[in-house]
Amino acid sequence: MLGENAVNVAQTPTLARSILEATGVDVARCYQCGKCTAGCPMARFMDLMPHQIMRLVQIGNAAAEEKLLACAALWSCAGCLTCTQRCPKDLDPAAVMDVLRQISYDRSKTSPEQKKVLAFHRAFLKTVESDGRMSEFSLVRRYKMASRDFMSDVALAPAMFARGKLKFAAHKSPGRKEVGKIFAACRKRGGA
Amino acid sequence: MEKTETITENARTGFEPHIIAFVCNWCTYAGADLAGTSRLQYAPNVRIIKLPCTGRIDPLLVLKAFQGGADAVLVSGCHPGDCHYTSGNYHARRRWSVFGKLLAFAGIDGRRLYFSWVSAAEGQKFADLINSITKEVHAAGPFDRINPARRRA
Amino acid sequence: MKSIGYYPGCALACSGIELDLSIRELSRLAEVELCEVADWNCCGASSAHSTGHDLAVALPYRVLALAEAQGLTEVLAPCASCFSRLKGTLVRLRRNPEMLEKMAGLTGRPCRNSVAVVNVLEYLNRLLKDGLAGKFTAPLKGVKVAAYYGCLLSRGEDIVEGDDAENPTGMEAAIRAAGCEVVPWNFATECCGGAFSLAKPEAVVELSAAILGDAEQAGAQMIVTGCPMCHSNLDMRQRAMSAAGRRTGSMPILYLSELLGLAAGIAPKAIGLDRHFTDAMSVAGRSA
Amino acid sequence: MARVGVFICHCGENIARTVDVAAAAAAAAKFPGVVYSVDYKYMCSDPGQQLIRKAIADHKLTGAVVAACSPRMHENTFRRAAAAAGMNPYLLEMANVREHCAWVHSDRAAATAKAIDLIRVMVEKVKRNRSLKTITVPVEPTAVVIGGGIAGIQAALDIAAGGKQVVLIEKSPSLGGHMARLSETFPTLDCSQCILTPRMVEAANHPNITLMTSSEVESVGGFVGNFEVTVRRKARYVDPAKCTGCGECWSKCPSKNIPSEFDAGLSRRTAIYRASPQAVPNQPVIDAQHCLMLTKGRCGVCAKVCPRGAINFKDADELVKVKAGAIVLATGFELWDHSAYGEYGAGRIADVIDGFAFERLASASGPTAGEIRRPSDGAEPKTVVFVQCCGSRDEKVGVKYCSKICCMYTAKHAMLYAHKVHGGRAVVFYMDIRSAGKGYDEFVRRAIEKDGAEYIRGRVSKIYRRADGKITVRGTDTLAGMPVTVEADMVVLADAVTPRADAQKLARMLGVAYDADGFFSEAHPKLRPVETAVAGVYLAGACQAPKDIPESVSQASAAAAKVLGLFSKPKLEREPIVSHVNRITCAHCRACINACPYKAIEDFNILDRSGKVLRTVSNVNEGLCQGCGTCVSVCRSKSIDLDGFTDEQVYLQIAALEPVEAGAKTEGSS
Repeated sequence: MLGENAVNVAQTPTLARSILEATGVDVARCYQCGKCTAGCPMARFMDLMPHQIMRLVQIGNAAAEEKLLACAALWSCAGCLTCTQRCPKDLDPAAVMDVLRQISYDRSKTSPEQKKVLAFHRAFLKTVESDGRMSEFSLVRRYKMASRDFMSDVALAPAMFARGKLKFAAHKSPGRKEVGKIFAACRKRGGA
Repeated sequence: MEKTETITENARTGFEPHIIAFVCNWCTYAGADLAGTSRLQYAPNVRIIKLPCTGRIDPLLVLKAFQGGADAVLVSGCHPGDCHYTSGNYHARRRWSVFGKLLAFAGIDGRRLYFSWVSAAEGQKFADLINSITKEVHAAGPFDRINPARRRA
Repeated sequence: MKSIGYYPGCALACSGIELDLSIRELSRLAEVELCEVADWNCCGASSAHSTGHDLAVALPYRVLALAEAQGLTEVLAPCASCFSRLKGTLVRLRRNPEMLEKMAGLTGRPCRNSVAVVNVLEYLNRLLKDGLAGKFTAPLKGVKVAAYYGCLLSRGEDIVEGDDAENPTGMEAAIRAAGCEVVPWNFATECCGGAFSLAKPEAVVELSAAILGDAEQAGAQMIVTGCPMCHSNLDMRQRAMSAAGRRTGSMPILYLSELLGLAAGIAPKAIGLDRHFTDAMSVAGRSA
Repeated sequence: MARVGVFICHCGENIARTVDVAAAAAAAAKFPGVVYSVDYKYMCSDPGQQLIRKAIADHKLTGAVVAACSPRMHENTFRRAAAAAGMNPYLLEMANVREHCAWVHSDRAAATAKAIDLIRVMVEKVKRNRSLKTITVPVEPTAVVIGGGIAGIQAALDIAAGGKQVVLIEKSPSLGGHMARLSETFPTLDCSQCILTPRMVEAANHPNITLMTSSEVESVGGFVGNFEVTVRRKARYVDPAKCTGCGECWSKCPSKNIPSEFDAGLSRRTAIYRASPQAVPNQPVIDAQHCLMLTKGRCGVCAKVCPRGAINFKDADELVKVKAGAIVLATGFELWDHSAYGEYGAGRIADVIDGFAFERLASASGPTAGEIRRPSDGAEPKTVVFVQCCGSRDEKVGVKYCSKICCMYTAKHAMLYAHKVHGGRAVVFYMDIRSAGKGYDEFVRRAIEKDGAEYIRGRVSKIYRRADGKITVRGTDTLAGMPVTVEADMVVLADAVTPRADAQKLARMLGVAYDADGFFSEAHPKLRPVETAVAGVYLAGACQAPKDIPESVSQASAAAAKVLGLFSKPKLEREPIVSHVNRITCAHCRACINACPYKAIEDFNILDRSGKVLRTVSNVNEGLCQGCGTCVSVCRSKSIDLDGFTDEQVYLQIAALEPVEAGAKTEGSS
């Protein structure tokens, strides 16, 4: 299935096509009822509403693409699937968000304001890549270095240590080297 | 297993099944019309012969069709109880129950004779029916028991 | 003695430790052996998912492959997030065999995709069906509970099976078995902000506060959940909620497995009740 | 020797696009017996028919095959043309190369080959057609109208006004259907009952109308002009001849807690009840499920108090046979059940109601005497949210089509609410406003601009009831691009319009087609909108598609006009397709007599001069024979045959289809 590599920058297909190939969702079928936006828990934190994202994919010109790939909304989607669950056209806006997010990431169009989320994901993946597993402490450490956001949640940390919910010792899997190889392999295929 | 072999063989010889459908004028013929007005696409292998009612369809017509080189025959009329002529299709069904033996005697594989009820409202059912029959006959291969002269491929 | 594969996942070693403890305790009580998937790796969670298709499949794939190689037929993934990643991958591979080969190549581990993945609700209901309820010695009589499913235990076609996505009931039998009362409320499947705990705490605080608020309005004394992400958002963030002026007071957030553990008379500390940020021990007091 | 002409129609592009008509014409020209073959753009057009008439004359044709659309479409057209040219109309046949070929195939070569086969088959048939004279049958000048809503009432009144008899069949105990439940009607806001009730009474009292309430169609036999409809008249347990509708019975009936269907469950009724005070006929019936006497065998209060002794607990269903020349279907619609929407409360929230419930609340004769009160606590709702497209245009959970009437009645609801609750807030969530119709858009604008309804474009995602009784509606304003949350006291869902659950059963009884959504199919979407493909069966109202009152009424009148047209002639011409017995070979085994569904075959004595019976044979009564041909296939001595479908003809049709590799015969004989 072509779609498994969401985007092939070599002959950049339209976003609608990439979405169709990656998820089987035909965005052209969206009739803009807005039920996705109506049910979206994160909508009030978004610069573009879910139904507007669907609309911009339909428009599909250069301006629309720029707007889409740089928008913060992509990084505000919690992936809760409420939109997908209730879409009267049986489309899958959540999956559309996933694909757009990956394209935005791969083409490095992600807006600076979203660096925090990106930083989180990067920190998370770095941790897994090196340790095979994720441990909150190394994650938080990496995240804070990357996001330069040192102050938030400092209050929580001690309490978490106290409750054994944060451990200094990184949580490593024996086969972490192998996991590292998987990361490398995926990177080669442009998938991650 | 054997089936799959014949399929591949037929793929080579480009065998196109020749299927004759005896349909009643009131239900199945109208159902086929509905398939048309709904633009439902189906295999072009079937040739319809219209009769007033399945009650008119004499077993001998079916034998004649096979003898005439049909690879399969479809007999289709109204649903039980919906017959335009109130009971024609019942008479038909009663006759067909004994007809099987006659077919076997004539050396015709009963599976090449299809029965179905398609009402005036069932355009989709008609299209699906024709497609599935064509597919099956494709797999089963040409029927040349009666007329060995007609070996294709 | 029965047995089932066990994939604790990363969270259960730290922030979700109570879930791990209570699951292990209940399994011991129900005489089910948990066979941990040796050398398991992180499922990638929403991070791999958000940034790379292949990686999002490859990481869970390796876990499934390991489990299969280990001779396991079923794997319990108590963390709702891990569950949806593993099950999602499994379903996807079932639909798309080329993907299976591709992954075998990518990870160097062949897999027939033969392992079934079980979530925490399915597992606990199974234990109850096999007679765990009979061992309940300390039911929490009359405690009003709001059953909270969140996203990952309610939505997702062919990932969460056999329950109504809009009005799920998968926890109710278990909660009643523990002697509690299930209160009807509106936010059972609302999102708590999920993985944004670090990156968008303001959103998490707002969404989680709304959930707590509705539970309170409905007269619930505690919220029961099955998801570590939901749990840490609802449990850890309550102080932040008050700070942000979103709500006052605190409401205990228990894992369903903790609730059952209490009903079974297991020592509160043994199931990690003392590790909560809200006063969960008070609940322990209620169990007779 | 046969001289057949073949006329192939392009049907504009419809046939020519997939079938190579020129090639087909060339091929047909080579068929044995074909002396003339031509293709033309529109065979049914006047020049097209002219072409046929001319060819018949010029080439002295003894038969003609028109390869075009389905015979259902234009057989009569072409047979009339043939007759005009002096050819017996039954010597012309049609090959269906549109519905059965061009429209269902895309491969041009295959489609062309099939078309040629279909033409060859009909050529073989037409060569053996006999000249026939049409048979005329008497028409029973009585119409059966199924459904007593506004459409059925209108059709019945118009037919009755035309001087013909009507039997009006209504399933429920009273006439009026849904319209009787409405408060006021758009776009004029005149009171529904004020305009409907007189019609109901008129229908009930009209000398030409026989009213059958609490009755359902059991089965339908026969054919146009001569249907036989069997009606089940359900037990009512009240003798209409004796009952005066005084009301003693229902005022005393002890089982009082049955949700009223008429009031959409907003009020309670007794077990012996009238649908409403305006019910027609204005006599009660007993609801057997809830009557203590009929369920538990004790009570009988109504019988005791009835001054006329009209109560009869022994009453039972009876089957009534009705002879009719035509049938009008007016079975109407029902509302989609919104409990399928879990996100809208799965139908479990008392103050989330459907449109009919709101109509009853707004109706002066309703349970609240026209005051808007919410069901849960009878409080006056200060904020009401109206949700359009509930189930409509939702291919996942609901129906894929637009229910058409909701935009208008929702605007009406918002308006009525504004008029009744001053300072009340009406919020309408809509996807599109479809208000095409005389005075319709002005009406919607009035609701917005004069009566201050807040229209918000966007679909609602979640509706839930908070512990404090407020109902939270989570929607969106797609135009402003933001989510919207409204705290409401009551919510009205504009549920989709769907066909009656039992409509398809009725359709199958009649052989009437219905579409994927279950609505009855008209014979032609544009040119025959009130007829069905079954001769003598017509459509009126929402059983064909969602319709508002004006549309239902106009279609009903159109159907009535069709019925009166059919009844305008005492006799009906019928295809003379009947069987004939060969008296010389008939062995009188009586197989045909036993098989004939119409008792159309009788004994016939062949006498000598002295009047002595020589032999007895079978004989077909042409008046009764419907031409099904069952007799032909049961005849052991092949002594009986059916016009147009003789054994010889069918055998030749089959032979005409022999694959070329084998059928050297077909080519050879040319």
